[in-house]
Amino acid sequence: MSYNIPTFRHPNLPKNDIGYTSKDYEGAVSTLCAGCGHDSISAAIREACFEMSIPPHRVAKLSGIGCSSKTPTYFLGQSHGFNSVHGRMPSVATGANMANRDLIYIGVSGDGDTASIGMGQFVHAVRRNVNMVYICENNGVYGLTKGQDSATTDIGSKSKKGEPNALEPIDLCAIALQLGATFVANSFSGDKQQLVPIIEAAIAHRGFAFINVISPCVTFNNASGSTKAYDYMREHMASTNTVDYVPPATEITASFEEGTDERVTMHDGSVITLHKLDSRHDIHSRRSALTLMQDYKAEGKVVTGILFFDKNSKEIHETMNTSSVPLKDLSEKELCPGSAALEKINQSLH
Amino acid sequence: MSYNIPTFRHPNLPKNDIGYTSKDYEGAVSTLCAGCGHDSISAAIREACFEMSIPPHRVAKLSGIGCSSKTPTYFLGQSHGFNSVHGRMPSVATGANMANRDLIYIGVSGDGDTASIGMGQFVHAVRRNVNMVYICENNGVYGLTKGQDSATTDIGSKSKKGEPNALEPIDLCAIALQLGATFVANSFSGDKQQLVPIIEAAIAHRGFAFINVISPCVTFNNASGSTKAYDYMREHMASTNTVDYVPPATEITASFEEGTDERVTMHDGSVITLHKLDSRHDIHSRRSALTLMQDYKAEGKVVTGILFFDKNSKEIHETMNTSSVPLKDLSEKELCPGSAALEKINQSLH
Amino acid sequence: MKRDIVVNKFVIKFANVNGTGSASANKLFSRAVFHMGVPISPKNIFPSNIQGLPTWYEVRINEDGFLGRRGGVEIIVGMNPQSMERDINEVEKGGYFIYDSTKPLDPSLLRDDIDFIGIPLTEKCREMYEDSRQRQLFRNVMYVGALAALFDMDLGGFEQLLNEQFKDKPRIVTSNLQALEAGYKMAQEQCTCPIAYRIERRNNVGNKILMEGNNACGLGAVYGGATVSAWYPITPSTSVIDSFSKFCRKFRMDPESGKKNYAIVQAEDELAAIGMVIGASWNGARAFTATSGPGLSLMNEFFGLAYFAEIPAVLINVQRAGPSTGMPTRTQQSDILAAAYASHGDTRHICLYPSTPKECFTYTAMAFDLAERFQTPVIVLSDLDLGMNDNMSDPLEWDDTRSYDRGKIMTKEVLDGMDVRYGRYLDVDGDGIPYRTLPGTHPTKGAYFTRGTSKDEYAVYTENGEKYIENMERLLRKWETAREYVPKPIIRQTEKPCTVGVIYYGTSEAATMEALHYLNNLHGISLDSMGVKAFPFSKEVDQFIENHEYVFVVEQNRDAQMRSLLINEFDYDPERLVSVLHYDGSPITARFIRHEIRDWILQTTTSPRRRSRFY
Amino acid sequence: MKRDIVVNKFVIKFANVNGTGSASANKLFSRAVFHMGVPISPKNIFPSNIQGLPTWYEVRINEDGFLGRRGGVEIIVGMNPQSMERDINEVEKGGYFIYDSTKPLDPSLLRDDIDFIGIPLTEKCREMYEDSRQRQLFRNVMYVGALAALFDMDLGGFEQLLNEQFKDKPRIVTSNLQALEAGYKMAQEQCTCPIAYRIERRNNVGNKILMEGNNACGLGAVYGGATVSAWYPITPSTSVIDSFSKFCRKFRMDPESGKKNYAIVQAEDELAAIGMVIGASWNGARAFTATSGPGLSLMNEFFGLAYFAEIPAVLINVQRAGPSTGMPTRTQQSDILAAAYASHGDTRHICLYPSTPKECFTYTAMAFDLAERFQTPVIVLSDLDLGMNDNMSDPLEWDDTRSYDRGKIMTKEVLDGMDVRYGRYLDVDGDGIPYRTLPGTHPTKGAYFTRGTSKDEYAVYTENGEKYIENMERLLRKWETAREYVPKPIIRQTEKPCTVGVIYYGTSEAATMEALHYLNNLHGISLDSMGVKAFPFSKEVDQFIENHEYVFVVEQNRDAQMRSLLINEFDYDPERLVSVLHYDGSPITARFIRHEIRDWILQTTTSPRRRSRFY
Ligand SMILES: Cc1ncc(C[n+]2csc(CCOP(=O)(O)OP(=O)(O)O)c2C)c(N)n1
Ligand SMILES: Cc1ncc(C[n+]2csc(CCOP(=O)(O)OP(=O)(O)O)c2C)c(N)n1
Ligand code: SF4
Ligand code: SF4
Ligand SMILES: [Mg+2]
Ligand SMILES: [Mg+2]
Repeated sequence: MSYNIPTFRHPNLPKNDIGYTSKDYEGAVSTLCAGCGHDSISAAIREACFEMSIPPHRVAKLSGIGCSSKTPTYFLGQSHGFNSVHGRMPSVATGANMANRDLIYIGVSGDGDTASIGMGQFVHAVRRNVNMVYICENNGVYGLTKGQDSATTDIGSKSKKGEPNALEPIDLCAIALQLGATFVANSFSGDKQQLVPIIEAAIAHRGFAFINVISPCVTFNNASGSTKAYDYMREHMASTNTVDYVPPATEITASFEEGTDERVTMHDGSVITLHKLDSRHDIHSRRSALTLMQDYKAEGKVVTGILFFDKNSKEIHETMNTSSVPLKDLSEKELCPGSAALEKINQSLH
Repeated sequence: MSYNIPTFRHPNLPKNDIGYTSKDYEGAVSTLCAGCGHDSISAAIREACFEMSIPPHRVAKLSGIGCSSKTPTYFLGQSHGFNSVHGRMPSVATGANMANRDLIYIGVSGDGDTASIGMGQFVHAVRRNVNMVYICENNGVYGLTKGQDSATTDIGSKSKKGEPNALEPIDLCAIALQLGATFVANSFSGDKQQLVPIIEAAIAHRGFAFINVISPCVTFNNASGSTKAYDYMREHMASTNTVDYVPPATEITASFEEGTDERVTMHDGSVITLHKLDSRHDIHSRRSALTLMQDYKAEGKVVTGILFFDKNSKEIHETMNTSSVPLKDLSEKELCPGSAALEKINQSLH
Repeated sequence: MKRDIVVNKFVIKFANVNGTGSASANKLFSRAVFHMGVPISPKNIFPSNIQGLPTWYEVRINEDGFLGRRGGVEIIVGMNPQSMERDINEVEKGGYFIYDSTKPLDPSLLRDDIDFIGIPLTEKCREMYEDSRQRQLFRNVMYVGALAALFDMDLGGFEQLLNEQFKDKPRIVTSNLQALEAGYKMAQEQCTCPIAYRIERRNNVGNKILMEGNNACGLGAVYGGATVSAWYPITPSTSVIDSFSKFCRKFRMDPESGKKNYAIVQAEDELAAIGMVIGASWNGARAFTATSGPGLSLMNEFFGLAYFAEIPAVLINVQRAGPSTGMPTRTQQSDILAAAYASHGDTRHICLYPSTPKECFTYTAMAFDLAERFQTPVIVLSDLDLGMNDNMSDPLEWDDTRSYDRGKIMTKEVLDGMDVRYGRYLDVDGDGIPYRTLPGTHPTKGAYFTRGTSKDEYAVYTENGEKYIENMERLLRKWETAREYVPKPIIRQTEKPCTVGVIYYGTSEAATMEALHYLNNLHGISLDSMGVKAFPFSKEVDQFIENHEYVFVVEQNRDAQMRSLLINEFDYDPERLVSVLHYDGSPITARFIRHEIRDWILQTTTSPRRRSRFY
Repeated sequence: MKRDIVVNKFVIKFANVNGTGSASANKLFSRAVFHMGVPISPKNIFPSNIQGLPTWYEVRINEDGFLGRRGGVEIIVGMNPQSMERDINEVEKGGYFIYDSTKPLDPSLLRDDIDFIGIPLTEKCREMYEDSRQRQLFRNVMYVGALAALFDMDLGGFEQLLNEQFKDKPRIVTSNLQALEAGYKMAQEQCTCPIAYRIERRNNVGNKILMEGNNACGLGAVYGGATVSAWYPITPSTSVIDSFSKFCRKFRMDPESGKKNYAIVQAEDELAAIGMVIGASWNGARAFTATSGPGLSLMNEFFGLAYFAEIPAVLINVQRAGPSTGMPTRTQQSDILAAAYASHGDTRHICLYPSTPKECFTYTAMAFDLAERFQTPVIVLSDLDLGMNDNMSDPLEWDDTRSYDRGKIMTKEVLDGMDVRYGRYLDVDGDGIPYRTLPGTHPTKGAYFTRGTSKDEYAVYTENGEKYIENMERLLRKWETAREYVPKPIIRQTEKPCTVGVIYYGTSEAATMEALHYLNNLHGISLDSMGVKAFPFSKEVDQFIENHEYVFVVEQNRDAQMRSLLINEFDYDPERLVSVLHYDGSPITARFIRHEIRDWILQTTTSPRRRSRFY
């Protein structure tokens, strides 16, 4: 399928391999609070898609409800978007993916949308290994409803309301790993260098790619007592690795150091170079990933980076052996058995 | 509160400390298939309650929908029971517990009821550490709807329908541990010796006590290819420990071996003696429990026994600091501020 | 007892224990009758349980082709000690009770106004078979053999059926035949055969078929072009998906690649199931789910989204007795309002009400056209009686010349040629239906953002009151347009003009037709009738009510839900709509309808209005 | 421009950017007016967003005490450039537009039929304050000061309010006063004060209070004895729980132990919230939840369970504009049907429709009595307008002599004395209400199994049709009993007998009352009126309709939902119920109602039936 280049051009802006400029990846103007972490994530998504030369219209953006779930309006204006209902984006994305396996699916959700009302659907989307990127913009608070603690709020953490949270937080990365997720990363909206290539790797991954991004809510959960605040993250964030993403058929310039570095070729031919900052950790071992997280937690650190991925991941269409032609594109001829076949059935029932 | 002994007696049956016989713990006659694992679990619950001398009416039985969820009718006929809606027992049990912290709550569910439709509520009941026993009668199949695979069916496992299951199973014990559950055990309906004391320990535990019991469905999932079949379990089950339960203020006769054995006094004064069969495992370490499970899984074994429990568990009422008098027993005097206070409020709004 | 000979006009009921394999034997009997050219309508009355509880199989045999439930039973085959007493009491005066005489009958149960026929089935099985399972299974086949003798049927028909059923399993055929013959012989030797009730060959079934409604729905989805099905198991809808997957394996495996031209996802619950259907439909596939009451309740929020964001979605709702978990294995028509107005806010949804397997097939296929044409949910409201029982029906039909109506979808070409701004919710044609685009269609045109919040014609979020109203009124225009597309009612007029009519829908059809027939023949009351097939109601429905002084509305629910829907839609004076309600969970009977209408008409002293309260 | 002086009778609207702290300044203004003894009704019109979008605050000042929205605005304080244009155009002829003249107005926006008053607020703030947040905040206080001068109010009242509000924060008080005075001075120096619109002290608010309905609901739950609250955040219901927890901290901390005599659980979603409420109520506590449309949809399955298993449950449903996510920060009365018939199968639920904060308080407390008396869900249907705006109301009342009606609960003592078998669903008293027992009550008596499946009088599972019908009919008897317990309608008769009536409910009350007043004074049309307060409808509702030739039904939804409910319940001829529908998300106005009714009455040529279609 060929894409004709958008008509409006910005001659002086740099173009990517398919001739698009960064402008082509923009969306509507954000209506979020100035300084909201979510806006940085939108920017990172724009940058990733630009660098990967993805035609915007080959992307479908899906979300639930929340400030985070509003963000798909703010990137990739040429993509179809679906702001569904609260906590149910995973099912809508799964259905969309079933209908057309050829698009790139980017799901955006929040910690309330995912860890509370959406927990059941999240678990099962992971389990099915639906081929999509799932970004949880995790601010440890219900932003749009004005500041209630969420299920990812740490014990003792204080939001603007000032009451320390009493309940165990849900660690979405750990749960995803436990459920057999094939790509799991943790990041911080304030660290674009790390976030952009992680998103690129996630898009390149075949299967369910989960990225938990700590994304501070400046209005309701950025106080000093909060473990999801900018300051807290800057002090406690520790990356296990940094990532370089190189598109398919591009010369790899990124430096490579034996031992600490690792190069992985994704199924689409792109190459990821991981600079390991923590030698203990084997990115291909689920177990190592879980241990790593427990260790850092014990040290009071928030570990970020790509925690795990499975090179042999089989996404849901492979498991189900569905047609390689998108189901939505099958013709009536292929779908309808016709009257002759029906006659036979009538016979058998007579 | 004093309980007068039931009027109907069975002189020749042995009595427990409060003068009840095993008959007093029976329920209606089971309508499940002959040989259904669930019936053995009901028997184990009856036995545990008898041995612990629990007055049946101090127990509330709750369940969702399914063959497993029917079973509360088949034990403790003198207890109130609540067969709610599919997958939502955790919320109903949580509410019931909020209203009256003094009763013993036994929740019974199935793998469909818990791991599919009920996943979200299960996760959050664990997270809140609701003071209850939660038994998942896990047969890896939807029994009542006649044999569809469930979310706990292992990859490759074959039910009566004969098609091997393709998706990752959800390991409920591992998820519970990951979520911070304070008591987690795995068992087999065919092993009463192990199951009864585990249920007793679970009842004695203060907080959310999760027991996953493999409970074969003879009608739809007991075929040779099934990993939830009687034969399979008999071959692959490996216990990490066996348990002795001794009621409060009773002389402890159970043998005790230094090193391999451990004695734990529960908050109600009862004592549990654990005979460790696997020295590697520290029952008080969440991490050790997770590792243990991974090791056994790697060896193709199903590990059973008490996998973890937290002696310092704080159940939800403690966390919330609610009245020690059950909320349902507070009088109108204590609850209603009255007209004088209302007058003041009117003033402040004028 | 002296009796007239009754041929091909009686009701026989089998009382069994569930999980003992009686179903297939009973089915063998009814199919044999059907193959003799005699119309039948079998009804399974089974418990919400897997093994050990009472279950019944009631077969109405009627050469005149009345296929609704009649009410009353002449012959009971009582194989279940648990239910023996009430089974014996249920037999109509002058009927027969057939039982296993291996154990003698408790004398206290005897009645002198019916005949008892005892056959020592178990005893016979003990001598014929070693293993206990076989004894259990073949006991059932044996009583079928005995019936053949008692009703004077020849075993040839049975043999033929067995041969068809077990083509490549000759050993099964012979063993079954053995049992059949053994039963046949026992009856001949030990009873006076034939009895007063007989079954004779006729030619009254024509090219009719015998099919479960759910099976027809599943097939309809295949013909309708459904490629994505997401579902969660629930009685009585599960077999819709079983059927869909069966026919997909047959018709939808790509010959070259061996890959599937369909996807069936067993969802984690009904919220997820409908969410997947909406996601797939939004993305251009034809998708559906199937459920029953509790599932419908759980889908409420998503229905509101699909209505307001205008996304196609097809649901097969096979109704069972509510409220709540209710009676999962009993039938009812009690989700009419819950389906029509599903979700909070001002919403309404297209509903179809099939009465026969043929309509199950046709309407399910049609549902996808309607859903895409109107970009909205379409609910096919079947029920347990239609869905899980073998229903006699006209053969299924498919017109190869017709092609799918995908509705208003803009292709890349159309978008290329467009020089005005594309508006997802613009009412370009004045019929209230806007044009949609599918994700991935065009690099620079036609992209929009789908949301459940209010928006303007260009799908831009707005909280502007006028925009909101315009959009809500357009949805009403769309609704009016739908009125002309949905299936029209079936109206039957009596010769002479008549001022009273009867309205029915779904599975109340057959019993109503029969009731009308006898009201005419026995009581000289002849009435017009209308079978309502869809919501929104088409003009003809309006006309029919307009043209009659008053109409009876026959339904299988407590609260007269269809009656409410008719009044809400057309503002008719409720006085003119008189309810006939049957809702005990068993299929409505012709006798009940006939008596209700007769009594009403013969003593309408008080005003219909007041009296309608009692109905 | 020559004008008459208008005192205490006009509408002023503030246009701001949300998240800039304008709310408290605007509230300060309206409370000051209220404290001068002049009735007000403020309405917040805010976006579904946290920061940066347009938000409005409309205050109606009316010394005659008409508190509904009137329609039209005389004065706009335009502080938001984004909305400047439409704000200017919204001012009624002869009105004023007050703006920040630091930047000059775009001349193209000028109108010559209104006056423009520019005050250089920002400039002033720049010179007075360093920090930008302060500049932003105090600019708001400053224009309030300016208004004081323009309306000829003295600043004393403001000072008093500030002192009350910030008792122990004198520094805040002074800084606010500074800003107020600065604004006041600027206005006096730069404008001709006072303008034609004035606010003078009156004594017309008596002992009335100013309160948000949600605050009253939360307090009502405390007084009603609720101990368990499970909820999930959703606009506009969230503040119900905020209020409940605020008052619990005040009234429900055990003095000795310091422990909580209440429990509030933030659930994971609405299904869990209602599940917890049902579990707690089943176990003997008074429990409730609060939500809005989407949550109500998600609670459907559980509502069916509570109806059929007969478990008390209280829901405060604060309605917002639907369908789906709709307009989360706009008001509507569009969950009427969704609430009344929630869930599949034949179900119906008790609903209460408060119109004022006082009713919010009283009905919420009453809801627990009704829920326990009838062992069924009770839904209090408030809306965003009532719940989230300061509404003037009669003071709240509580009768200390009354005590909670816990309904029919069997105590241990009663059970001890009982010699017959206890039947959970036995209709002992013939009123359809059975006796329940609470878990843990008695060691050997009264235990039963609660289920959503059908059961006999002894709570034993049954699939028996007669038992099912008996139970369903008892539920209808219970419903009839409820009719007599729920609050009666408020009926106002005109002196001379009158054949036409007006029905309203909830937040349509005030505007309807005003419309009727002017219909009488301006058009000589005087009509009877009835405020419906509850479903099921009591006999008086039936009578009122019976006694009038036709009645108008005023509602804030598209599909005339209350009208449908009335017709379904009483079988009235729809011709006699004429809809007056306002549903753009803003509170209904007196003008709209008056015009609709006047036009109807003055030219009722065609039959009401046909015309009612357009309404
Ligand atoms: C069914 C339903 N319940 C509740 C809401 C109200 N609601 C909107 S967003 C939200 C939570 C948002 O939290 P999160 O997902 O963390 O997003 P954030 O705003 O923090 O980015 C809630 C409860 C809703 N829209 N729908
Ligand atoms: C909302 C809803 N959806 C579906 C069903 C149908 N249903 C009844 S039981 C069941 C699954 C039972 O599986 P499980 O929990 O494993 O119990 P088991 O019968 O295997 O013991 C289902 C899907 C239902 N009752 N309610
Ligand atoms: S409220 Fe919080 S999450 Fe929402 S936009 Fe503002 S900063 Fe972001
Ligand atoms: S179907 Fe399976 S789970 Fe259900 S009762 Fe029978 S054996 Fe047990
Ligand atoms: Mg959040
Ligand atoms: Mg199961």
